[in-house]
Amino acid sequence: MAIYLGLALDIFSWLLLVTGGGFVLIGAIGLLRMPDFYTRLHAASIIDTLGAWLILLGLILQSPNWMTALKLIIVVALLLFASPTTSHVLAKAAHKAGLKPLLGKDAHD
Amino acid sequence: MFLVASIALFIAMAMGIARALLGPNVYDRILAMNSVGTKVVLFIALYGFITERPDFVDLALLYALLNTLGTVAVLKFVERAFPTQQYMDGKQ
Amino acid sequence: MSDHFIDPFIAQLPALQILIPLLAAPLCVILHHRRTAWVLAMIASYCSLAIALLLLQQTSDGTVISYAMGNWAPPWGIEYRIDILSAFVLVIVSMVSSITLPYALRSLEKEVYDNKLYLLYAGWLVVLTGLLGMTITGDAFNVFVFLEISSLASYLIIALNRDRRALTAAFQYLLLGTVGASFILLGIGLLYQMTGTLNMADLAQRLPLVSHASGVRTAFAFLIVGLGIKAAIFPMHSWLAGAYRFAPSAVTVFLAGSATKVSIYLLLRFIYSIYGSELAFEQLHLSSILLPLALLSIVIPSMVAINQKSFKRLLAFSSISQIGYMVLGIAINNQAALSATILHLFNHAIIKAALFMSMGAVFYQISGHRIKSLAGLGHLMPFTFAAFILAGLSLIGVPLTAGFISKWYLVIGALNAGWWPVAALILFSSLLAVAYIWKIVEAAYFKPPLSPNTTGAIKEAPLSMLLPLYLLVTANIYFGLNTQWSVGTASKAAAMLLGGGQ
Amino acid sequence: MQWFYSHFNYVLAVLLLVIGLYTILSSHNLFKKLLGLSIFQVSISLFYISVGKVSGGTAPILIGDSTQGEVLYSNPLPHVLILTAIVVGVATLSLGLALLVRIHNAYGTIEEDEVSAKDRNQ
Amino acid sequence: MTSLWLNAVLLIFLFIISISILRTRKLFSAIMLTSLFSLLCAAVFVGLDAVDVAFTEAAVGAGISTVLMLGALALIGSNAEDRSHTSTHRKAFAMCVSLFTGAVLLYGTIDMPRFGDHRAPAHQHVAPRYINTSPQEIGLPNMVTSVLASYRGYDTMGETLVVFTAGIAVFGLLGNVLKRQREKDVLPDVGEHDGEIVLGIFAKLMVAPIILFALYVQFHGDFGPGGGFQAGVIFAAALVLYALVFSVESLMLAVPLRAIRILMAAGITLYAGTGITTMLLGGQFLDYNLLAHNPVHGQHYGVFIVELGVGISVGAVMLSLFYSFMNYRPQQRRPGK
Repeated sequence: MAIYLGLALDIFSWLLLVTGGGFVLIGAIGLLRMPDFYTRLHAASIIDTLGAWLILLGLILQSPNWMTALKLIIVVALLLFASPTTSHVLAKAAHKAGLKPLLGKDAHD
Repeated sequence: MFLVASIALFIAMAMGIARALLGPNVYDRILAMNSVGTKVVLFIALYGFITERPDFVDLALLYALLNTLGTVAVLKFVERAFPTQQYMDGKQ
Repeated sequence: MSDHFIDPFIAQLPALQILIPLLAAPLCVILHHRRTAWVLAMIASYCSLAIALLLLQQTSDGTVISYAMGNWAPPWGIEYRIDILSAFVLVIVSMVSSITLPYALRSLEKEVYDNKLYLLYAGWLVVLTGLLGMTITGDAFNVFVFLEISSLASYLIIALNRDRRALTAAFQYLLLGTVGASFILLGIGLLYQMTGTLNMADLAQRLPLVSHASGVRTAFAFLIVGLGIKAAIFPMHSWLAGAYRFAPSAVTVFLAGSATKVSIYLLLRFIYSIYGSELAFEQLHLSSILLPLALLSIVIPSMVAINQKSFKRLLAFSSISQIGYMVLGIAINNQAALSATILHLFNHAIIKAALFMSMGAVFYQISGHRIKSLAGLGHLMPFTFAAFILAGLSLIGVPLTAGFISKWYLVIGALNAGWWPVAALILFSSLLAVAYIWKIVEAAYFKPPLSPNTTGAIKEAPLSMLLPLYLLVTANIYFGLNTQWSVGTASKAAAMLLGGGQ
Repeated sequence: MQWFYSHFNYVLAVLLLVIGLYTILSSHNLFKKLLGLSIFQVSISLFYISVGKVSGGTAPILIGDSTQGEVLYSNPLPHVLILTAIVVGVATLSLGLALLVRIHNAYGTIEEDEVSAKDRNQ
Repeated sequence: MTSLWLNAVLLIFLFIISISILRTRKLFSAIMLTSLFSLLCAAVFVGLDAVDVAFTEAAVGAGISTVLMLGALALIGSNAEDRSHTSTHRKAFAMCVSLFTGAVLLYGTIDMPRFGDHRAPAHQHVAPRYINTSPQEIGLPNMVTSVLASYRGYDTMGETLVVFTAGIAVFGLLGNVLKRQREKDVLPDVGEHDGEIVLGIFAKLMVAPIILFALYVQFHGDFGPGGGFQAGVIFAAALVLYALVFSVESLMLAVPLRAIRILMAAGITLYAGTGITTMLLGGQFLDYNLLAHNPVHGQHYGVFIVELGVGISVGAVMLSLFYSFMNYRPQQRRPGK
C-alpha cells in the first residue's frame, strides 16, 4: 500500500512539475511576444506565478523532511504576497508615469 | 523530471533576458528582471533536488526575498526619478 | 617584572603589532572627537614603532619568528612570518607614521574639514594596519586582504582634502588600485590552483615541482603587474601623481614614505621568497623585463618632474623615479644591488618624507602648490627651505647623506654585474634630480617675492611641523655618516633573500 | 576541442574579465567604469569557484552523520577566499559610488574627459 | 554532467548580459542589467557547489549593490547617460590591453587540470584537512563556516575591517549627515501616501519575517549556508525595505545614526576582542580552543561570537551606506576650488 501511495505521490508531483514548467514557458513566451507593457505584465505575473506555484508544490511533495517542506511553503507564501504586489505597483507606476496601453487598431498590428 | 522543469526554466530565463535587453522602456526591464529573478529562485530550489541536497532551499528563500526587495527599490526609484514621460530608454 | 610576565608578552608581539592600530581605529569612530582621535593615533603608532623595533632586534640574528593565528599550524591556518626584511619594513612603516602624526595635527586641521578629522585619523590607522599586515603576514591571500584594507582607507584619506581635484585623484587611484589588487588576487588564485596552498613558505617548497606549468608563469606575470601598479613602476604610475598631489599634505608624507615601499617589499617577497631567485631569474628571465622598466622608470619621470608647475607633483614624479632605483636593484640581482634596494626603502622613506614635509609646511602658509608662488619664500621661511635643501641633497645623492649610500651600493652592484652603462645612467639621473630640486631652490631664493603685501603675512611654519621635519633631516645626515645599522640590516636581509632562505 | 570543453568555465571567466577590463579602459563615464570593475571582479570570483569545483562533488556542508570518505565534497577553501573578495568588491563599489556622487557635485559631470577639461581651465 | 550543461548555459547568459552592459548607454538600464548579472552569477555559484558564495553574491549583488547604485544614480540625475565618445585610438588601446590580459590568462589555464578534476593539486594539499577533520575539530557541519571563522578567522577579521573602512569612508565622503539630522529635527510623515496602501501593507507584513530570517541565517550559518555577513546584509535589507516604502526619517528615528556609528565599530571590536581574550587566556590570537574546557565547545563559542561581530558590523555599515546615500544633499557649488 505504502509503495503505491509513494508511486502515486511521485507521479502527481512530476505532473505538477511538468505542467508548472509548461506554464512558466508560456508566461515567458507572453513576456517576449506580447505587444505592449501591460499585456506583457499579464503574461509575466499571472501565468508565471501559477507556474512557480505548481513547480514548488511538486517539490514540496518530493521533500525528504518537514523542514524542507516548510521552507518551500514559506517560499510559496512569499510569492503569493510578493508577486501580486510587485505587479500591482509596477502597473500603477507605469500608469502614473503616463505609459499608455495599446488600444484599438494599434493593438492588432 | 526535475531536469525537464529546469530546461523549461532556462528557456523562460532566456526569453526574460531577451526582454530585459530589448526594453523598450524601463518598466519592461524591471518586469523582465523580476521575472528572471523568480525563475532563478525556482531553479535553485530545483537544483537542490537535482543534486539531492534539498536543504539548500534557504537560498531560494533568500533570493525570493531579495528579488522582491530589489523590485521595490527599483520601483521607488523610478517613481521618484521618472515622474512623467521619461521612461523611454530604448528604441520603441 | 619577572620573565613569567615578559615571555608571554614577547611571544604575543607579532599579533599586537597589528592589533593595536586595528583596535584604535574603531575606538576613534566611537569616541568621535578629533583631538582624542589624534591622541589615539599617536599612541597606537608609537606602540607599533616600539613593537617593530623589538621584532627587528629579535630577528636581526637571522631568526625567523612564526606566529600561528588561532594556533592552527600552517599551511592550514594563517601564519605570521617575520624575518629581518619584514621587521625592517615594519620599522619603516611605523616610523614614518609616528614621525608624521605630530606634523599632521596642525597641517590637517588646515586642509580637512573639522568634523571629518576623526574619520581621517581612523582611516590613517586603518592604512597603518593594512600596511603592517601586508608586511608581517606569511600567507599569500592574507596579503590581498590587507592590501585592500590599506588601499580602501587610503582612497578615503586622499579624498578628504577640501580641493575637489582630490576626488578625481582618489577615483583614479581606486580604479587602478582595484585592478592591480585584482591582478594580484588572480595571481594568487593561479598559484593556489597549481600548488594547493596559500602559505608562502609552503608555496616556495611546492612551486619548483610545477615550475614548468604555464599557470605558474602567468601567475608571475599577474603578480608583477599587480604589484607594479601598486608600487607605481613606470608605465603603471599614472595614479600616483594625482594622488600625491591632491592628498592632504600630511597624508602625502605618510603614503609617500610607506605605501609604495610595502609594495616593493611584496615584490621582493614574491620574487625571492616564493618563486625563488633561480626560478624567477633563470627560468622566467625576470631581469630582462625589469631592467628596461627600471631604466625607463628612472629617467622619464625625472624628465617629467623638471617640467612640472606644481611642487607636489614634481616631488611625486621624483618618487616614481626613485622607485625605479629600487626596481633596478632587483633587476641587477646581486648582493650589493639588492642591499641597495632594501636600503633605499628606508632611505627614500626618510628623504621623501622630509621633502614632502617641508613642502607641506610651505603649503600650510601659502595654500597653493605652484612653484611660481614659492618666489622669495626662502628668506621668509628659512628653516623650512634649509631643511628642503638638505633633504634635496640627500635625494640627489651627495656624499655624507643617506641618499648617497643607497646609490653607492646600487652603482657597485651594477659594476659587479658588469653593467657599466647602467651605472653611468644612475649618475646621469642624479643630474636630473639636481635639475628639479634646483628648480624649487631657484624659485625660493633667486626670485623676488610676488607682491610685498601678500608675502608679509607669511611666517615660518609652526614648531610642531618643523620638529618632525628636522628629525628627518637629521636622520638623513646621520644615516649618511653612520651606516652600520641601516646598511648592516639591509645587507643581512639581501643575503637572506639571495640565499633562497625564508 | 576536448580542452575547450574541459576548460569551458575558465574560458568564460577570461571572456568576462576581458569585457570588464575593456569597459574600464574604454569608457569615459565614471559610472560605467565602476560597472566594468564589478564585472571584472565577478570574473575573478568565477575563476576561483571553478577551481574549487570537484565533479561529482557536492557542497561542502556535511551530510547527516555520514562517515568520512564516502561523500565527495567540493573544495571549501576557494569559497572562503571568494566570500572575502566579494565583500571587498562591494566595499570598493560603495566607496567608488560615494566618490562619484561627490565628483558630480563638484564638477557637474561624471564624464572623465569633461572633468579633466574643467580642471585644466581652472 | 547535466548540471555542467545547465551551468554552461548560465555562463553564456552571463556573457550576453555583460556585453550588453558594455553597450548600454542609459545608466539606469545598465544598473538593471548588472543586478540581473549578479543574480545569474549567484545561480552559477550554486551550480558550482558554492552555496555560501551564492548566498553572499545574491545578498550583495541583487540586494545592496543595486540599492546603492540606484541611490547614487538618483543623486547624479536619473536620466544620466554614458555620453562618452571614445576615440578609436583609445578603443584600440583598451582592446589591445584587455585582449592581451585575457590571452595571458588563457595561456595560464592551458596546463590547468581539467575543470572538476578531483586529482587537481588544489584539492590534494590543504583542503582535505578542512573536509575530513573540521567536523571533528570545530564541530560544525558547514566547512565553509569552519574555515572562514576559525582556520582563516584572521582573514575574516580583515574582511570585517574592510567593511568597516567602507562604512567610515562613505560616512566621510557623503557629508555630515549627523548634523543635519539634529538641525532639522525632522518629524517623519509616516502616513500612507496616495495609493501606496498595497506596498505599505506589504512592507509592514514583510519586515518582521525578514528580520527573523536574518536571525535564522546568523545562527544557522554553522549548519547550513549563511553566516554573519549574509545575516547582516539581510537585516539591513529588511530595514531598507521599510525605509524605501515609508521614509528614511522614520527609520532614522528607530535606528539613529549615532547608534549605527557605534555598532559599526562595536562589531569589529567584538571580533578582535575575542582574539584578545584568547591571548589573555595564554593562547595565540583567535585560538578558540581556550574559550571552554572542551576545545570543540570552545571553537563553537568562538565561531558564534565572531560571526556575531561580523553580523553587527556588516548590518550597521550597510545601513550607514544607505543613510549616507539617501541623505546626501548636494552642496552649493562654489566657484574655483
